[in-house]
Amino acid sequence: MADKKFGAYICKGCGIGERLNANQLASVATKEGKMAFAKQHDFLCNSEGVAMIQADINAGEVNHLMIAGCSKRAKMEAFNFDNVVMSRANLREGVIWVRPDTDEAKETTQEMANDYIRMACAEVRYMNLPSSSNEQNLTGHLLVVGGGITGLTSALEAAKAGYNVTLVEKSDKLGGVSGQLYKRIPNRAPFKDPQENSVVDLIAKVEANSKIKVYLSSIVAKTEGAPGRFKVEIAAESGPTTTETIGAIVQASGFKPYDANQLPHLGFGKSPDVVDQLGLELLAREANGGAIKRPSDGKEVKSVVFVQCAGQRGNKEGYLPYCSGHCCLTSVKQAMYFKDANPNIDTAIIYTDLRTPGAGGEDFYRSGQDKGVTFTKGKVSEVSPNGSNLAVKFKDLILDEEVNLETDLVVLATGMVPNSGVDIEAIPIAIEEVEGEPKKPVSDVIEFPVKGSVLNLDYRQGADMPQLVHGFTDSHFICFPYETRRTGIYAAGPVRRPMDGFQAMEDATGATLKAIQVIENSALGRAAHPRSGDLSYPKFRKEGCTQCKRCTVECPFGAINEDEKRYPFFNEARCRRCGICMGACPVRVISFENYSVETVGQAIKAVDIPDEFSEKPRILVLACENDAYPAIDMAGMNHIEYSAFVRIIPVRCLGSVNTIWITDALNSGYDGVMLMGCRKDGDYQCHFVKGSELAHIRTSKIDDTLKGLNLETERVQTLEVAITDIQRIPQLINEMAATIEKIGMSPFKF
Amino acid sequence: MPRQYSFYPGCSSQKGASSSNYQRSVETMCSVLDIQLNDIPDWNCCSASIGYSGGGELPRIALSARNLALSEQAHPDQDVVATCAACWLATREANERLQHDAQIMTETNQALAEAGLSVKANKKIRHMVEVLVEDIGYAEISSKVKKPLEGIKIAGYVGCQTNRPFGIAGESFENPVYLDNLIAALGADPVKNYEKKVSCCGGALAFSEPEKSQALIKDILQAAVDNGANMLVTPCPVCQMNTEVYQDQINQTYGTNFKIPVVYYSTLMDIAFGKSAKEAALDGQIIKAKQLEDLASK
Amino acid sequence: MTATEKYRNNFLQEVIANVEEGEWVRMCMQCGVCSGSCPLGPHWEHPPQEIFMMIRANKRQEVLSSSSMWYCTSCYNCIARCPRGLPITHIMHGLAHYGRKLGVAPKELPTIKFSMLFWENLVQKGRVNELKLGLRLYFMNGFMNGIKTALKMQKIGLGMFLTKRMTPMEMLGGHGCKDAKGLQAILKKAQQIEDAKTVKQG
Amino acid sequence: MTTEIVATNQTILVVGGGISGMTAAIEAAECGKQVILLEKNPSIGGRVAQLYKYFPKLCFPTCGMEINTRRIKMNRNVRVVTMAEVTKVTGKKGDYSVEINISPRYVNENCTACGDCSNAVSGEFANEHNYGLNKRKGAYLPFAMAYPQRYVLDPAMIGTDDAAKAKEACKYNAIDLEMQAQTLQLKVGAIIWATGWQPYDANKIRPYAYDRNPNVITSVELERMMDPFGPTGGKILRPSDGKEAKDIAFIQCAGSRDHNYLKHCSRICCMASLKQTTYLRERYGNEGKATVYYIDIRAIDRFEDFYLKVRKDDNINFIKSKVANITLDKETGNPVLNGVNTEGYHRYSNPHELVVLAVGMQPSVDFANLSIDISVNEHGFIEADEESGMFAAGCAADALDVNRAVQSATASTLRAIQVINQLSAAEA
Repeated sequence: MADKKFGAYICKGCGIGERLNANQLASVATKEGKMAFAKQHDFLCNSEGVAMIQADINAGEVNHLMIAGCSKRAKMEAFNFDNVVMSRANLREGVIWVRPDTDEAKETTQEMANDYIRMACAEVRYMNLPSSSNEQNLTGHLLVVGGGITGLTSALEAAKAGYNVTLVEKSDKLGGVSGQLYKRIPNRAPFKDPQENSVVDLIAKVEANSKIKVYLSSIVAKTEGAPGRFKVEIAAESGPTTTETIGAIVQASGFKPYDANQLPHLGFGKSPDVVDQLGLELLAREANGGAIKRPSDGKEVKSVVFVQCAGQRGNKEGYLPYCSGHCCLTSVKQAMYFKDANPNIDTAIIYTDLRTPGAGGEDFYRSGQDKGVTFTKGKVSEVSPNGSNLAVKFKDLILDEEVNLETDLVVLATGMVPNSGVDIEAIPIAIEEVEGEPKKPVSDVIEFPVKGSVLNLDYRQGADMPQLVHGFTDSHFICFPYETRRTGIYAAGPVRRPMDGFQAMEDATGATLKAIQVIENSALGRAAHPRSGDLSYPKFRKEGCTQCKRCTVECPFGAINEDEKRYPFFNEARCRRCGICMGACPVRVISFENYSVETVGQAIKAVDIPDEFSEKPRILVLACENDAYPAIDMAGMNHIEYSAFVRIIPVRCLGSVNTIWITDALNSGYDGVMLMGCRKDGDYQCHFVKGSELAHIRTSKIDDTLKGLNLETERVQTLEVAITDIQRIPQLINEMAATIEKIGMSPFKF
Repeated sequence: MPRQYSFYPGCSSQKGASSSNYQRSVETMCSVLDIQLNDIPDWNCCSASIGYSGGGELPRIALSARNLALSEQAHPDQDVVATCAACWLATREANERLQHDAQIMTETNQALAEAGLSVKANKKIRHMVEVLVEDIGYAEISSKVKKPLEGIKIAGYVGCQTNRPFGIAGESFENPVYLDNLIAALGADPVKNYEKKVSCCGGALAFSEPEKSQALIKDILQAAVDNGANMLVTPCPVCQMNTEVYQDQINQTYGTNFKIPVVYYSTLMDIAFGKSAKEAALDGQIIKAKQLEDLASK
Repeated sequence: MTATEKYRNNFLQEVIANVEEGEWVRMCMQCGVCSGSCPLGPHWEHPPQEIFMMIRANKRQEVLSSSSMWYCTSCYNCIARCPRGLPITHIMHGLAHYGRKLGVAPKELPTIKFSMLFWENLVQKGRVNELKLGLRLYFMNGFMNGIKTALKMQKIGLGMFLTKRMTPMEMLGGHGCKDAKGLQAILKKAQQIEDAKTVKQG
Repeated sequence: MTTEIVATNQTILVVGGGISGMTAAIEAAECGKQVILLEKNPSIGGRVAQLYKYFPKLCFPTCGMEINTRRIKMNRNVRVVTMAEVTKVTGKKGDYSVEINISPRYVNENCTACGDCSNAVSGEFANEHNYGLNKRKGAYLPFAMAYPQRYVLDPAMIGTDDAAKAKEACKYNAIDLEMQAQTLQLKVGAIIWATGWQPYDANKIRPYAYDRNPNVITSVELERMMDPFGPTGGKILRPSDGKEAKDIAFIQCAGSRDHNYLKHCSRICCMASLKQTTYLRERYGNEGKATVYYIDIRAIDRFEDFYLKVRKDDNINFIKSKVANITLDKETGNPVLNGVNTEGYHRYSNPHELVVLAVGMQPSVDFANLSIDISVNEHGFIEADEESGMFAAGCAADALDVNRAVQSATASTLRAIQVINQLSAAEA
């Protein structure tokens, strides 16, 4: 880009003009902030004001803008200019709306505003327009791992949208578990009867589709690269391996049924007439609408008992702690297999909570009752062979009595166990160098394919996606179900969360959209969620790097590998632009063009620090821009006052905070520093998963630094706040101000 | 031209029977409102909701079907109207089963054929209150008021069977307000949100399970008294009888001292319409409705 | 009941075939709103929702011989509130009738006696004769009890006489349909048709 | 002033600006597609903007809302049109003509959200954002996070002195009292219906006396009460006497699974109530007491973890029972719940300080009564249709929790994109 041309625009609207001395602000911008000019405007965000700025840009007057007015969260659409960099000084929500309109307050309020001008000017001076990494290239080609109902759906939906698909299935045929079902739970009104199993058509459609290439009896032996340029090795059981270039990956590796042999007290293994739900599907397929016969002696089943939650929803040893979600509906469906063939067959479903949610679920339950299926709230304690029959011992919770009943067949509604591959958190890959030997990159150390791995990622942080709970590779975010921690790789179906076939199809369709989206965006160098569209990415100075590996280890998204010389290798399209690597780097060689150690560091230094005796302390707040900063903004909108001594800087994530900023701040005379990030525990709310947690760990070490400087440890606080802490944050700020008043001003003022 | 209805009086309304006073007050009311009730010739008992021990589904439906058949013969174009809640309910239930169940319709007609009858079940079965609310309307009723029942606080006791399962159109099962509206239309002061408005008095079980039923009746009376009611008004003979005649026994059992009149809406209307105590059948009150007698004699 | 009979649908099938509105029993989801809504509920040994469960558990004897259904006051609260739309009042009447018909219903229950009296009384003349019904009711538990009840009811009886809401004339003939014969024929036929439909058990 | 909207058969129309609609719109836009997002209210956000916390994480909906609004603000492919409703749709897959009505906001894009108009007026109106639990000014920003960040004038205020005062107070000529309702015709290629849900009208559930007993409230009302900026400043206060309620009953299936009201199961209510039981501990520590009256606890899949956690809390009791009715204890004003615990037949008559009805989910739009050719099941939810270019997202498709609604929205986005891509492929 041509040489930097700085210009300041100061809005006087919304009371800024009345409450502050705009001329003073302007002169601060030009004299101290080194802006070439500072234009004042009564109403900068209206079409005329915006047109003025655009005209300056077009005329080549300015390409680095400092806009002073409302918060950077306000009027984003208006102040949205191409090919320039911009910083914004928050004088409305950040100054006049949080300060009383009184004469005594006037001076400190003006000082506050002046500082924000200084900070914004400093920031923009050190910002650059993100330049392309030239790494991107478009590969409109999806890899789908798994040929069950989820994978088949994903492949078809992607093809329908015009993308090529490679589908890899480890077994010798498509269809997965769903393919083994006799019929399916209905997904259309009136939700009364089991529905024909459509997986067959699905398979036919996939096989007929010219955009879809299927590999059977094959696995993904190695995956390297990044969205838009994955190199995937597909190894066939028979030996040959193929390598394909892939844009994005949908992991539809499905589940395996819970091993019912762990339930001897429920008779499994003791009698062939105790089957699990999949076992019953087999019997139903054999009967094919006729009388279902029991395995032991081929006798037509006249009575059947379904035991819900078998080996599930319990903390017993070997039980699955979760509910598999589909089993109630599946048992209703299976009871119908019997009732539809012969209404006189006795079918009892023993449940504790009948879980048939939604419109279709409840209709199907009602239809089951209508067909004469008996539903009993009870707890089964034992199933045992009794002569040619089975004895079921259970407590009927409604009639409040222990019951022993005999039946021909027992079906155990057991749960789903996800095929998530290796648990990378459980077995961290050991790559510590052996004495004397030369350092090796990960890929040389690890043997691919890794035993039990689904994706065989050649990633610094392990071969598969991180798991969340109970072995599922789910997203932790309620509002962002597809946010995996491996950009461009999306889990779908029961590997993500227990679900039935139709939910899996819906899920596959959603995951496929995200895969397509990442392909389109990585091709333009645009970041994926949550900083969607961000064009900046980490630039690093190799010379300074000490190969400490902090960045490669701490990146929550496994974006950074190590090259053959053990230097970090940044994969742009895997990067989420959170800046956690920048915060991690002890030698500060990692930065973004528009967000760097300098942009923030200089803004901190730009603040005017009054001398020790002024009784005007300065408190620096580094606030997460996703939660803490919006909360502070809303405090402004609600006109909640807080100390005039505070100076707030939004950061991409608390994890991007480099401790140098804190030590610099203290050295340059700040009296206190507050770091505000998101909740960090198991229910973390950090949008970058580990950022807040890492920041807490890093700053926990700051105490020594403080002691070294002879400063009280209270001067630096690391806090968890939420976006709803609109009242709490001002309190925290004021408490900090009070603390400073108590322990006195910092001696480091020059 | 008076409004004409085919009328099903029911056993308890007969001369010398437990709600004969209801019958008399209704006749007076109808004369004022220009309603003509044409008795179903040779009507029979509907078995109320207690005959079920002896009578199964079909015989019980047949009972009401006979009345319907006779009504269709005598007054083919007229809706059937009943004043007794049980009569109305049993007849309407039978009517709807006949309409919605072809098999029951055929079987019932087979049975009726024994007496040379047949039923179509093609008319509405209505309670007198429906006639008042839907055909006459509160406005016309209040326009007929000569002696507003000022200063009398009345608890509208709707009870069960005029309210569930059918009820009066537009009313809710839990808090129907038509009696309150009627009371207001007559210039009296209805008890708002009377808690026991739709509670059960025990119905026919007042005979067979007196203690259990009287416990329910006690609560109904107590709630009315607590709300400062001077009297109860009801649209149902069983409710009326149960809440009126057992007050002495309840007082003995529970040490209470209830002596609160329970009148029919029709009696109330007659007095408001300026009719005499006799025409309003006030002489039928076991617990005298003093305020109404005074008003009548003014 | 043997283990092989438990939770079999035999009794449910019987109820569906022979009991008024019996086919609805299978639709109950055990929410208990009926049991909670019943005015005489506290006197029910088994509330409706439990009776439905017992039917599905094949507890024929316990259900048909239960006194519970006989405490139904026909208030229709259960019907009004049942989320599954079960005509519970009618099912209770139906079960009561069926149990009585099979002779397994508890003998000494006042409501059964009263209900039978009522029916016989109406069948006789086509209309209910309140006085006879009343008196027979008082004496249904034997003469001495009858006197007691009669005395207890004396005051009420008096009140009714005085207000002409009960008349001694009823003792001699009293009300009735002209065509009682025809009515009886109708009822006889209806009974035949119903009996013919009843599926024999055991 | 009339709204100019550019749309072609390459455009995707998303109807409804709740979490599902926002997701569908932004996901499509971030795939490079042109999107128009319609919202009938003055700001987007929908029901989730009225929630205090999400289950099972107990995190705050505004957190995700902030990210999504930022994505929308920065993405030029999305055009947000508020106070707009679809009145007619004709045409076919790939070629729809849509008629939309836009109600006047009386505030134009000059608005800086400075709040001067609001300060100038005095008249107050029921606050719909708080389900009418309190009042708001006639010139207002629906809530702090509202987007567009632009004030609104209540139509009932037009023609009053307040309206004049508001106009007077605005320095930026943002208030236009002459603004008229307008009808627009749009051409679009695909339509995503994300019209969402509304809480079932608790007045209709007569046995629970919501219409008669002030201390019977709904689950959505409790969410508003918990908001520190809500109608009770974050306190759980009894409407009857303003006392803090510490013993609270939760009634499940209030309007759901019931042929008298909604036949379907609304899915979310069990988890919503389990979530709300934790509010008591949050506010009162050990003094809070919750009782959940349920038929089946439907905490499916991973939600089971949350259920087990709640079950462990001794202050939270579970009773398997559909409550028969609610009466009033006149002395204390306590609602009294009457019914039978069907696990072994135990009668109860339990007084509680406050009752929360877990009200059901009803589709917001009655498609049966719109002139739109779309197949709807008996519960009012949209049925999938291979042939159509119209797709349901979120609670327009079924009763769904937020997570599933977003999944559904993301899936419907791909379906819409397929229509557009097939079209451009054919045209190319």
